[in-house]
Amino acid sequence: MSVKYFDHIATNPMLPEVFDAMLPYFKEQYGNPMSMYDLGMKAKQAVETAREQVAKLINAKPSEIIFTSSGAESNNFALKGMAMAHQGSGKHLIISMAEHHSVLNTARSLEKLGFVVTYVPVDNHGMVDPETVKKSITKETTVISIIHASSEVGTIEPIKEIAAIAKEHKIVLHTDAVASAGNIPVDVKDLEVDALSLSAHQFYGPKGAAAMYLKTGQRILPLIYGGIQEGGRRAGTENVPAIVGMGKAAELAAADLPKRMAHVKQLRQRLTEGILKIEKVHLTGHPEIRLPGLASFVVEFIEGEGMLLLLLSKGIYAASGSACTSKALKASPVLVSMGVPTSMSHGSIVFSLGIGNTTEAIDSCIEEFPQIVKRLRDMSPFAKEGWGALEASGGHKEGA
Amino acid sequence: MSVKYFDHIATNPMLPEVFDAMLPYFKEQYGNPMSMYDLGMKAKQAVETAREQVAKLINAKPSEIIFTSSGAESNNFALKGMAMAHQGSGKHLIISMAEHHSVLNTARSLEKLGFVVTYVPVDNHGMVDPETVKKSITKETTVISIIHASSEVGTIEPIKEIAAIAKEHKIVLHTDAVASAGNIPVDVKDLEVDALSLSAHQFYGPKGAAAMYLKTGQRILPLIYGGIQEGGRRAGTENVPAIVGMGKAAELAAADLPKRMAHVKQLRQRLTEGILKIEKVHLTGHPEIRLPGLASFVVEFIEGEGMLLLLLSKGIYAASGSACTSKALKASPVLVSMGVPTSMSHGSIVFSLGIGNTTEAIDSCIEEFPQIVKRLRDMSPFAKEGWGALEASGGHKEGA
Amino acid sequence: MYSEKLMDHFTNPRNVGEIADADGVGMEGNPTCGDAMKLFIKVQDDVITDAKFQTFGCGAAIAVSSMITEMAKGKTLTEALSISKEAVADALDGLPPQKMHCSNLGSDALRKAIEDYRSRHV
Amino acid sequence: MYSEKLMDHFTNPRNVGEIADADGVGMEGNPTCGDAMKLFIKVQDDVITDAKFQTFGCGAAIAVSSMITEMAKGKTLTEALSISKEAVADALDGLPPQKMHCSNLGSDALRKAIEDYRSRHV
Ligand SMILES: Cc1ncc(COP(=O)(O)O)c(C=O)c1O
Ligand SMILES: Cc1ncc(COP(=O)(O)O)c(C=O)c1O
Repeated sequence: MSVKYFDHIATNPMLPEVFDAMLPYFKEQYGNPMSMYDLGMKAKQAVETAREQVAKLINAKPSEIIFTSSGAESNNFALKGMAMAHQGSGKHLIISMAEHHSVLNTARSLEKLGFVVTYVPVDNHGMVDPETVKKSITKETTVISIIHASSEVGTIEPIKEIAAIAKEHKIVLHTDAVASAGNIPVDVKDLEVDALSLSAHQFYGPKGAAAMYLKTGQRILPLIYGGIQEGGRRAGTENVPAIVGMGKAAELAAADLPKRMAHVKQLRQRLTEGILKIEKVHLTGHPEIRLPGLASFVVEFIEGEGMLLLLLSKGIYAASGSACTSKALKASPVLVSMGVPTSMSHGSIVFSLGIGNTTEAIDSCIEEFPQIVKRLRDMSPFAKEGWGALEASGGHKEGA
Repeated sequence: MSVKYFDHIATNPMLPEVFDAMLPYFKEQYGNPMSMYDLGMKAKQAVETAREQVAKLINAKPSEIIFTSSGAESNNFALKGMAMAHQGSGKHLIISMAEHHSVLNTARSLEKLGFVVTYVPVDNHGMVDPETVKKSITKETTVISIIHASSEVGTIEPIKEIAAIAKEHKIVLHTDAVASAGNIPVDVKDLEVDALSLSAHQFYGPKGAAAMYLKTGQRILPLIYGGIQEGGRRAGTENVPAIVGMGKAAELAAADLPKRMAHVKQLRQRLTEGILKIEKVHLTGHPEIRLPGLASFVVEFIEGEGMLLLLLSKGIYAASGSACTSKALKASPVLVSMGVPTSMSHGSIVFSLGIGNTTEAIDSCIEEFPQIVKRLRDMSPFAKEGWGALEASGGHKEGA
Repeated sequence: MYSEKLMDHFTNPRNVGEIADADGVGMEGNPTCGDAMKLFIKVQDDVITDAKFQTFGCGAAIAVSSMITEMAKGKTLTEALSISKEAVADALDGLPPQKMHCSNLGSDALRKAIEDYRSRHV
Repeated sequence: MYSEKLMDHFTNPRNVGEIADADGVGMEGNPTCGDAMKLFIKVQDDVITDAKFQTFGCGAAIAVSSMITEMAKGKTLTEALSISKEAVADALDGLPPQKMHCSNLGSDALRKAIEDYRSRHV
């Protein structure tokens, strides 16, 4: 059974070129970039080359790139580091209901430190309304953090419009571009953001390497204090091979972006069409303004994990935002904010496509999926009579 | 010219077995450990195996190991996370003057958040006196963090004694064992610490993987918020290959520890004897209670960087705690606390030996080093007349 | 994550469906929580002669449903009432910690079906 | 980190030593800061005919010392006074940013040596 990996949003297989680029830094070039001798300098140069490659991917200056260990770290660093740096001017932050846990939970942790956070809702396409952001601004607002593209529903947020508002109010803007950078064009000059997170394993680079773009002149407090690595902004011995791999992956992504996008977009459209033929299945997220490779749905009357398990039995790897599969056992905040009823949100299914996927793989998914849905619906108490079938727990219908 | 790498405290070359263990997780096993399917589960299992291996190295339970990205991150996480978790009971912390930057600067950042920090001095062997720690305790003290072994002067601190004091006062104790774990026996049960940091690249493991031991039941706030990785205590997609490599390195270290220690100790003693034959060269740190592979000195009348550069020209890699080489351009706090005059501290030179070093390499260092010292002293204005030669800047001696 | 036995009960669930003329029906959970189970029983001489289920929920919830109906069949009502959630989990060779609540679903739905039967046959 | 030229001046420093009968001696820096330089000059008809140095300091400090003595030789005192720290750094094909202060050391020591000469020859 051939593997159909449609979970690129969880992580990506690394490209062979990326691994090859990393290889020397595991073995001969093991130096610490902080050491002044040749071994250290070669490691340092490799890190600096990677910095240039990553900068180029997002149209930043190399000095504006700070390497971290994960997208989650970049998000924590950006939101907390800027909130703390600006706390003299105010303690109000704005984020959206479409944020990744690593932004959402950082915001919550800041609430415990006395910050006030406004969580702006999204519309039924998962889109943040810049006007709502604008209305949420108070004299105390210092930082806005809005996701660039949702990893759950694919919607690309109007960052540029939000940036204009932020600028007007002299508020710094961070965007979590972990799901987008390397997969669609991300240009920090065009977006006019002050900070941006990206993660290598989302664009065929290694795990353990990520970055934060911080615009020249922007103030931030470190998340990890210590030595003077990354210009004193992020301590810890650099993970040289992973950073080198991230650089290479960025270079390859920059070169191949249009081709990659066209490939996954055409597959996604094919898959979406196929899947929407099933009754009571709804696309989630914006129909057009979305990540090209991400097809996300809710399937009524059944639950996501069951779908995933049966898909797996056919060699198909997907994801779900359902509470059961989230391991945190909580309904996805973005689906809730979009107005998807909680009951329906449990039927979330997300296929995230990658450059290695083929039309055949998509077609086999289109063939298998309706049968899987049928099988689970045949077991569901709701499929025949709808969601009303079992209204109040404990009650039962007459005539049984 | 053969390379004589005596800077194992900066970083270690990875063992081939470690790299081999990592290899599959770069390629076929690219899954995200959070994913429920086989690919994810294999990654998860690999992470859990590594957790057991690391736990075993320090006699902890696997559930007490939290993976991080660097020793610096572990130190920040431990000190800040525990200080914040306990701030309801008090805001006084105790650290020593022998701490690594990643503890020292985290403590300083906590001062800005309203914490009060006592920096206990060390004696002229770089040793913390448990009595001084005891005397520094106030009703407000919640966390003590003392380095296990200094990476600059090699001294192994009396953590067990300090732990007894901490326990008596119901204060949590963290120790930075980055320089020691994997190189000498580190047993958390024996040390009776509540938290401990260790880093893979210090024991022939990969960069980008480190860990924090946190005793069952100990409270901590995350440094990186987000998903539920590491039991919700450290978010971010796991760097699976690096974690696997850390596990393997821990396993190998645990098995080989006595052999490795004997090897480097004998080399260190040979080197120390050779080097102390030079006039006006002093051993720094404790003569006996020290890291077996670390030989550290101050050489009077000359500066560390010059020594490093000339050593390099002979293929010898070493380090210095001199201000000039620190890149932060500050005198080493531990040398200052030990009572080494600042002028002399600039002559710091540190040789940290590893399992790949040979007697021949040591002998060639013993042969070259005196000539290097002589060459630099011949240039120094102090060598002939001593430190007094140029007392006040701008003044000059009569009779010139 | 799941045992082979559990996967077997998920992939080939026993006793799926409705019993049109059930003697007792129990419902537990609700779609908002992500788990809902409807359990039907036929009872003769105080013994459960048939049991069927309809379940909305994760793999564990479906496997638990399958297992509890299997366990209930042939048991007296009193015996059936004493089937603990641990027993169901054990019968599936264990449940992951975060799925333990699913085993409640089964025993609670069964209890409600029995209560429903009894309330109709007092 | 260092240019080849700088490394050459560090490894083969020119004009190391004392001038026993120097006409001017300038000292700059101090051992506590990690850099200290002693610069000796011989002067004839307002021209520096010889220059030597003794330096305690990093590679950059030693190379700067070597370079400034080379640059000073043959210059009139006025010309020598106008040797800027940038000129010294440039002559070494640049200095890393964190080492730029080392170039001060050279020009300051030279200035002091010239002042010393002048104070003795007023
Ligand atoms: C004692 C000590 N603590 C902390 C660290 C920082 O660890 P890492 O290099 O993994 O960031 C080091 C680094 O060598 C160290 O020696
Ligand atoms: C939108 C978004 N933000 C942040 C993250 C976290 O990044 P990482 O997995 O590198 O920790 C992810 C992970 O997939 C993501 O999709």
